[in-house]
Amino acid sequence: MTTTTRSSRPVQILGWLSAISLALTAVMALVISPPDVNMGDSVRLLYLHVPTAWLAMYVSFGVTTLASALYLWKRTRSRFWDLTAGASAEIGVLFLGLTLLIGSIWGRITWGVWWTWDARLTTTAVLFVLYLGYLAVRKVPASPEVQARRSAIVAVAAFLDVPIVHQSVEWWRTLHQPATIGDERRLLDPQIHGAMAWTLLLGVVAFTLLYCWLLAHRFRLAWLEDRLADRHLEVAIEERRAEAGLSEAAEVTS
Amino acid sequence: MNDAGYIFAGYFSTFAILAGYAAWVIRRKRSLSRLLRPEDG
Amino acid sequence: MAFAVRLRSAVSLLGRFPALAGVDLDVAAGEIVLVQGANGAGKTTLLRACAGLAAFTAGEAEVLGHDLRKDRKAVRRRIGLLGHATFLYDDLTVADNLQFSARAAGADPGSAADAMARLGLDGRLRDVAAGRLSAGQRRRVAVAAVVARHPDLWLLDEPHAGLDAGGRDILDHLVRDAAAAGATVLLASHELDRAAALATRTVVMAGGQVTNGLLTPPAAAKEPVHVA
Amino acid sequence: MWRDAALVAGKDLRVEARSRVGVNQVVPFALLVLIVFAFALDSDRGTLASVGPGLFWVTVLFSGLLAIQRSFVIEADDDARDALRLSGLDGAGIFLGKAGAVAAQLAVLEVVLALGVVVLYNVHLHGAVMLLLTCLAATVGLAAAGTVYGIIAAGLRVRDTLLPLLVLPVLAPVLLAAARACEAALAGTPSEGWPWVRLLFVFATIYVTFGVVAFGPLLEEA
Repeated sequence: MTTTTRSSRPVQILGWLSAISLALTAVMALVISPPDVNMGDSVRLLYLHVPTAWLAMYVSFGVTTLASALYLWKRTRSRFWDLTAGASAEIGVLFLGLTLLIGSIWGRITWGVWWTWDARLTTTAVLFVLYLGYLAVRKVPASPEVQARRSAIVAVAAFLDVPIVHQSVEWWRTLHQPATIGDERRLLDPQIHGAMAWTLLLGVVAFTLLYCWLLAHRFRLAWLEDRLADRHLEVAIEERRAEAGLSEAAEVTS
Repeated sequence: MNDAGYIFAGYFSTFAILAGYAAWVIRRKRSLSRLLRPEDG
Repeated sequence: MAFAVRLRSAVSLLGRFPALAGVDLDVAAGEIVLVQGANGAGKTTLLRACAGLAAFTAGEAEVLGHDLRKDRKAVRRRIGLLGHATFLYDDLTVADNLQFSARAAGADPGSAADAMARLGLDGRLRDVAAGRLSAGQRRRVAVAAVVARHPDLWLLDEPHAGLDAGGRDILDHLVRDAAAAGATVLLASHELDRAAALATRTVVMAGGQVTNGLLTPPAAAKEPVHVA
Repeated sequence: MWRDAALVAGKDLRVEARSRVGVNQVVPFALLVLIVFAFALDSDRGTLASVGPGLFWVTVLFSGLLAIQRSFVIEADDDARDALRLSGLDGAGIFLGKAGAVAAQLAVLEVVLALGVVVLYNVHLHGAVMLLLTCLAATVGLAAAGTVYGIIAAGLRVRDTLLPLLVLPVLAPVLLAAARACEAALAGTPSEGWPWVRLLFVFATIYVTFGVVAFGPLLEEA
């Protein structure tokens, strides 16, 4: 890879595609699609809510888990996977934060409260904190290998917890409170209005493109940071060797 | 449109946050690229 | 020749600082090697890295026949490190501390009592909590904890510091006995007269490297240093 | 592995027995929390009895955090990992030993706390089998997950804040499940409680296994 300032061609195209599709989604969601029979106009928020949730929980954290596992497996161990895991988790946390924000506004409109201990809200919140913890671990300074291995193990541990969190919260709510009405799951029902389904589909595509574009850039940023650290290390080793007056013996290959 | 305030606030904040994040990543990336470039070619 | 320690261009980082910046060092089994050098030359990191506490991130590092870059655990039971910290549990008695140290290393239970006897700890101090000991007494217990492990490689970082005259004599005696029995000793000390008298060879460290660490002629030392 | 585990657990418990930090500080702290809750929630006994199981497990959770932090603070150096690594003990053994010692301390604490809840909150104990199984599984799960994150945080300057951040979301299902299972047992509706008990056992199994596998690598990293 070279370190030119501009992105590569495919990434640029990806950027434009995601920008266009996001704009289209906004137009479809806010102007073209009709209000829902039950939910009214608040359904328009779900065109953001559902895609960000899907991308954060399944795609972003899925990629983080997979990349972490690949890092831990000796045969495929490489810095590439570690950087990918970190970049993807950061975007995932961002998207999940947006999911909570939009969900909260939607809840304010629909239920009259900003927050309710609904099963999925609770799971999402726990997941959000779980991966915030993962990002915190990544920020603890250490040598690169140590940091990578530690982060990968934390990512796998977090992933193991997800089904348990999900199951426990699901039971908790179904045992103690009737299921919420106006569930957004209904949106995925094929019977719903055509324009609504298309808008939702477009939203998912748009956010997926955006995720890929952000991931490419965020990965590259992490890779550059890594390179810079390596560069500093090479300099530090040369300086250290010079302390002993042995610098000419140090044929440092970089 | 009912609840237009909430809905527009939701859309606005979402896109603002995403744009802010993307701008942060790209700005930082560019400055690092410039730092690294002299020896990398 | 059987090497207890064999390092080639070995690099070890403290955080992002290269404490060891390409060390070449051979230590044959049974040697007592004194590592000399100014403060900050890398002596402590060298000993810690040989004990597997600091990682070697580049170069070759072989200790007691194991590649430390691949497996740092393998050598631990066969190593005794006397560092700046004493690694004692303040709430446990001297006897319990030594017992734990010996059993963790897989040494037989009698060796703890034996070590106490050799360092003169088997009297009143035996049942005193380590946290109540004076600094000098703690050092003695720390030495005993190393002795109780029957290590094949002794890594002694400033072992004489903080010991009284009697303790120093005992320590020197123990080190000579161990080397005579085939153990290897790597020793960093500022008490040069005493340490030089004890050592069979002296190497010098500066800038995270060892200037005269190789036993073989310099042909092998021509290898380039690999970094990162 | 088992030999090393017994050695570490024995050592940790002996340190606790000698230092009496648990008896002198953690147990009074836990009882104090029960009393503080009573102040905060209006000492109307009906309220306290109904939220008793939840308060009990919140208290256990926070005391558990203290126990885990302490489990690594007692290691004989500033960097707890140095002493453990130098000992030459097997990573899985150290994990089982430390988690076992934490679990044993928590079990004692739970007995004291249970007495506190019965006396102070006027809770009547029912469904002893379910209560015991819940305590067993929840304690093992808490100790195992906590110990895994304890070693990650040990030796870091930020450990006191990092550990709760990492471990509390992971333990959220344990808190939820244990509180619900106890509620079901006390209410005499065991059929509602068994799924929770099963979930606790699954959690404990997963994290004990994970700890046995991952503790070695986590300990080794410099």
